Amino acid sequence: MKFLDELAGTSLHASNLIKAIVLRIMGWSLMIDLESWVLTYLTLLMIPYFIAFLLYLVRILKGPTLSDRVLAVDALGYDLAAFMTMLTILVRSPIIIVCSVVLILWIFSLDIYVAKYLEAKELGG
Amino acid sequence: MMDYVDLVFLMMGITAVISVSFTFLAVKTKDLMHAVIFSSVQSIAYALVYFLLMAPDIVLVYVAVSVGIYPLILILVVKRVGRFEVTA
Amino acid sequence: MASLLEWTLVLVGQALITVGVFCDLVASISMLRFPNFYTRLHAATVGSIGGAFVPIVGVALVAAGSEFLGVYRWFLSGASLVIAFVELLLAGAGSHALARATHRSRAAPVQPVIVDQLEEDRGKGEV
Amino acid sequence: MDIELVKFMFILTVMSLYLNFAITLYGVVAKVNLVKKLIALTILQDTVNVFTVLIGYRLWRPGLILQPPALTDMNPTPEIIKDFVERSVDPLPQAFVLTAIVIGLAVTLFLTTIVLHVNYHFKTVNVDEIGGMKRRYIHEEAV
Amino acid sequence: MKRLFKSLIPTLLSFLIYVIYTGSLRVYDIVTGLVVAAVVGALTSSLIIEDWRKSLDVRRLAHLLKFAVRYFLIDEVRAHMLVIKLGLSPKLGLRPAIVKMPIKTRNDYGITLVSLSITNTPGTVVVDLNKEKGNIYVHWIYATTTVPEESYREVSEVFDEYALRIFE
Amino acid sequence: MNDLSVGLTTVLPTVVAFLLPLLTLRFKSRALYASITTATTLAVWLLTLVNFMKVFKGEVLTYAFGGWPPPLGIVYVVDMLNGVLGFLAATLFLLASVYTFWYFGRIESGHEWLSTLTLVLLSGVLGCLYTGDLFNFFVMLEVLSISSYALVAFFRRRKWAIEASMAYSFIGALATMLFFFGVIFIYASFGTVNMADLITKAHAIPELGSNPLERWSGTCPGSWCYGNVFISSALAIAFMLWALNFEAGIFPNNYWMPSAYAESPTPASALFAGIVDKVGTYGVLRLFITVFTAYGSTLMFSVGGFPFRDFVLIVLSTLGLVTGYLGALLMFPQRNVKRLLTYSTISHIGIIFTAFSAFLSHVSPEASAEALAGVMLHMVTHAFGEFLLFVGLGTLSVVVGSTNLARMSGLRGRYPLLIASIILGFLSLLGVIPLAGFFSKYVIFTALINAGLPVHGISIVLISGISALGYFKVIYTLMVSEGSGVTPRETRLYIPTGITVLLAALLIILGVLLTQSSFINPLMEHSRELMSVNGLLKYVDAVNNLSTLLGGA
Amino acid sequence: MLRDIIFVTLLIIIALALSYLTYLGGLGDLPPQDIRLIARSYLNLTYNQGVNWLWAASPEAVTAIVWDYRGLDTLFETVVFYGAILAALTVFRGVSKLPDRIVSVGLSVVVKRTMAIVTLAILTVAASTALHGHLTPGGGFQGGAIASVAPLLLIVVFGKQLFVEKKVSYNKLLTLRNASLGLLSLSTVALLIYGLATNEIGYIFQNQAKALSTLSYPSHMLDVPLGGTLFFLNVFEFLAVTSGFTLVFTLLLSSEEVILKEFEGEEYGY
Repeated sequence: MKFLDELAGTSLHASNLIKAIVLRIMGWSLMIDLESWVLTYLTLLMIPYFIAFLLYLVRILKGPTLSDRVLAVDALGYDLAAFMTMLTILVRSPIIIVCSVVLILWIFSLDIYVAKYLEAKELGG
Repeated sequence: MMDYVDLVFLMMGITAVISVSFTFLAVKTKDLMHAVIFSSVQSIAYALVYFLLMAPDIVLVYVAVSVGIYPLILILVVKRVGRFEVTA
Repeated sequence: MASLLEWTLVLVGQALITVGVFCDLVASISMLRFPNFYTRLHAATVGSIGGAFVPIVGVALVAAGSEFLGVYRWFLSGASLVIAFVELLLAGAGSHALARATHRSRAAPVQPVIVDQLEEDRGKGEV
Repeated sequence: MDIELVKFMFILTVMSLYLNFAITLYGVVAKVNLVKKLIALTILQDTVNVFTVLIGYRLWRPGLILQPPALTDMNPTPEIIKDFVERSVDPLPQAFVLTAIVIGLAVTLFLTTIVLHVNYHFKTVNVDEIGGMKRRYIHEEAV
Repeated sequence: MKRLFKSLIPTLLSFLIYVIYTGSLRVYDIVTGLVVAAVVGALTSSLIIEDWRKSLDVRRLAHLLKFAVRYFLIDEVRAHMLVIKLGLSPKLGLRPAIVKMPIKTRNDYGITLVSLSITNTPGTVVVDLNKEKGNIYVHWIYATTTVPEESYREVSEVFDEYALRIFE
Repeated sequence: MNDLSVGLTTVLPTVVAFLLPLLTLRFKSRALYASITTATTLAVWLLTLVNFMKVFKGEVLTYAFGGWPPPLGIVYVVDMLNGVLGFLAATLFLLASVYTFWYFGRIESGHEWLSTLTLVLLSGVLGCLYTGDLFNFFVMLEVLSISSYALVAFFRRRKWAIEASMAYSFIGALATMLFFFGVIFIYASFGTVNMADLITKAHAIPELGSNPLERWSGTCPGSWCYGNVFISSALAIAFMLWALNFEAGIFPNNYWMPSAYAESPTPASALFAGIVDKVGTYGVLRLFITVFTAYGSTLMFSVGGFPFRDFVLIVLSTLGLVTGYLGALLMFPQRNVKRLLTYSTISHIGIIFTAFSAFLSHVSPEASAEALAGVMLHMVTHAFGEFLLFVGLGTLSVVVGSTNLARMSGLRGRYPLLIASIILGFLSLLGVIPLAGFFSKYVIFTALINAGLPVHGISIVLISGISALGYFKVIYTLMVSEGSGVTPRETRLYIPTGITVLLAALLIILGVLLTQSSFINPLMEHSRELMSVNGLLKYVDAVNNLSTLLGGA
Repeated sequence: MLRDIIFVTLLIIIALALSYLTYLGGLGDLPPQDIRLIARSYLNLTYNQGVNWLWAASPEAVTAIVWDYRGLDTLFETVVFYGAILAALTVFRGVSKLPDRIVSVGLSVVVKRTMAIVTLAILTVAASTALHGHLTPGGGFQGGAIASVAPLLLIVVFGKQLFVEKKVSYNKLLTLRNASLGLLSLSTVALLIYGLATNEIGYIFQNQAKALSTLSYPSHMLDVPLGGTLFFLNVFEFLAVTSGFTLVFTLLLSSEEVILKEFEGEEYGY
């Protein structure tokens, strides 16, 4: 409300308006702590992510074929890598991001191995 | 309000329980290819536990070894040995 | 104190992460609901692009804007971008390889399907 | 933070690892298929390793953010080092596990070659069948 | 000389990845990055580059960038909406089909770009392809048509045109 | 203080093993590989000789790697127990690599791999013996195991060799993993893996008092260190003993030994029987006489009024008895000489484990010391005897083209020296009077009688008596039986004969020396010290001094 | 079946016993309230310039422990890995010399092209992991394990023929692996040899100057801490692990036909 009052007080010139809005947003940003905002938001987002993992696990358990399982492991792995990047911010240790790099690089290999197993006579062929 | 410390421990516990079920399946399944897949899911669960335990050095090796190399050598063996476990 | 630019980065990043979480949930639900392997491939694509690529880019933005993470936040941000790039290439290639191998070895039923022109062409010896 | 929940979850983790240990020990000892034994052995190694790292963990306290055992400051003052020591997890089990994982990998690589060779020679990987053949062979040798 | 030109793009790409991944610009990082990039570029150049003249063409790069922007903002969003709608609708109204599509590009990288673009958009996955005849077989979750030419226009024409511009 | 001769023993063969395959790309000469191996083992032998001389004078040698004060870094500690065994190991490896000069001509391929694997095995064995750090012991045990698995599978076209390696390696991998599990319990509860540090934390002896190691790893008051030390030491000892018993080949875990030893190449099987199975025995000895002693260690907590350590020792010695009888009984029906020799090894390891019953807490220190002396002596004499027999009979197997005993008859006229030394070796293992084998068994026997354990003492005599049947079968075949019509492929066996004759002479000389009190008394003195609190203090003090020295201001 | 039941009951007893003993306090508090004192010592010393006769000059404590404080463990861990590859070479000897007449088809062209680009990314990331091992999590083995994904996947995706075409031969790989292992062991004993030559005190595995020894590797390079030997050991380990993996997997993935041919006949020797 106070914000609108301020706006009404000034002449409605475009540059003034923008200036006022920018100043106002900067004022908000001074009021809310960015750290707690980011962390709270991410903490809340962890839960649906974990539910999604459990659903993927159900698909892995149900199968029925090899390809279904590999596909579910694959999707699980990619999402876990994304999850890990978020967790990295959450625990405030940026250097543990390297874990999700390797996860991304290696999860794909399972696809390739199984594809080769199904398709070719020899794994090295 | 849930603290994220609780969340970390909660995830650790749930992941460990999940890993038990996948270990059981990996040991029990007759189809060896499916056992390989189950064991690699179990490895991913352990990788998450390592991550939550703040051991990035280990995750780097562990993921490479047990998600990347173990499936290759196991699939290689299964390819040559035959896919189904035959019980005498 | 956080500047306007940082707030913008964080908010955009969080929006992307939210989209990612939504895509991820949808992907996991579709993964359960879809009838066979080939249709589940599409759910997996939603999971790996919408559910992983988008939030990783979001994390890169959030990290770039979060000063409280220290000097190494640029490492986080940069590594996230590399992950996103690699993931974009690998997810597609992996799905394609798996689909091709499954179709060739008939490891999973193709039904339900309206038409399977690949099977027809393979019968004619064209593939 | 809820200390009861945290303790329960941690002990649940330890118990799950013991259960994994028992299941895989069963797999290594009692399963007749060599590939199954191999899978169980790799999981056993991993279980022991996770257990090791778990030993080096510490309880989070309010206001204390844990960090991996890597200093992020290149010119640390004594205060920074003190803070680092208060916040970091135990690096020694991690170093042990790093060694143990590589050793486990090496052993598994060797076991793979051996299983492949067993398959070339005996055309089976069932230890019961191989044991039967061996008993016959030893009997022939001794007579 | 030819090898140098050939390994130029891989080296640059490698250096870029190294710097982004390291996330800092200390002298140590730049020096090691240059060494690593030179070695990796030399090692992988014969795998990656087929024709170095094409690889050093800036216009192709511009097309690639244009394509990337369009792809993420339009194609991906549209495809995601479709599949999310399908996945969440109470009655699964799927019309799955494996449809043949003739594409114009014959170049390896062109085919790769088209296939990856199709696969990475939810709703369509390339199941198999015939490089000589230029046919790709796409599993389409909601097939509006099964005629090859029409489905080509629906699914892959955009990607194919960009692929022609970038790689041919 | 910081003896380089201790530190170099394991690093030197490792460096050579890294570089040897590079040479194989250029030079295809077998003699070159054999000479490099021999030169390396000779250097290591000289180093261990120096160590042995020093520890015999009563010193405890230490080497801190990287110059780190002990609980932070890894330290090698050599006292009399591992000094003797290290010297023994280097001697046997030297002889084995000399033997390869002859042996390399008799195998088709893989000479370079045999040389390299032998060097890796050497560093594994010496590392296990010399290390003063439990986790390092695990790593070295793996080095030893993996090279042993490879050596067993060396003849890869023979299916029983592959089968033997399979049986060995699967359970071996499990065993070493359990050893690691045990080490983790130690670390979890005591907060250290350094043996000297562990000794001070696990004992409540006032003389140990405060020491410089605690500056780094803290003190342990009472029963609670970082966990309950009684429970964790019991758990750890259970897991670690299983692994060590597997390596030594004690009863429930001895099924892999006959095939593995019989199928591996002759120099490798000689080394296995000579020193590799002693490593497990050494580990058990180290755990029970240095780390968890009877002098108020954490393992002495009582279970139903009975110390837990005694309980474990009784189990071990009972298993040893069973192993001894089993090996002796199964020896007789064997026709394969290598298999027969392996059963002989099993029965002798059983005898050594039987002697562990003399380390019970209520036995007089005098008898315990005597038993320890007997065990050390028996390890040496058995290693020499078994090595001799494996080399001699293995050579004969190569010559006649079979390991079947019946094929080896009628060779006495052709290789008289070789056959004579083989028979001397058998007599020594049996325990015939002028030879060294008799005295070692006699010392163990008297120690067990003095300790008030007549059943165990008499069992040793009985085991020897039963195994005599098997030994005399071989002696009869070699000496008395007429030829089976096999024409041997070779006439001159200079190198194998030289080695066997040298070892036979050593057995006689050692036997003569053991009758001299001037030789036996220092030995008894050393073992008395090892068994006493003094020995413990000496071991800890050596490490403590090193820590003070290197810890700086 | 009876065997199974016996084992299952035995193992349930083991698990219960372990759990009970843990409950009694065999592992201490769960979760532990604090880290052990020796870990505090390590964390305190690893990059503490105030105690420069006991520092490892590396801010990364795990790498410092792995390659400096307990470097001997890691050297012999490398030996175990070397031994495993040696064992594989021993039992596969002869296979590497036979020409592999495998017909390479590989996977589809899309995967091949993608793999070619990803190989570059993988190698770069791996090299960065190894070269920053003393600053951020990572190190020689980690880098090597990441890098070895490239040759493995290349073999699986393109077929073994690729390595023959690119002239990546057995001998070259063996030379690279053993040369880097040789350099690795050389850098561990370099200060000892220097010390012996100049009549000063030097230790095996010495990195920085110690209480009794003034010899030292450089602790900084350019503008970052170097960790003395840690950098060199990481680089050599990286090369050795990558080439070792490539070596053993080219052998393991040889075609069955060739291997079976090598196994014809009985072997003479005792």
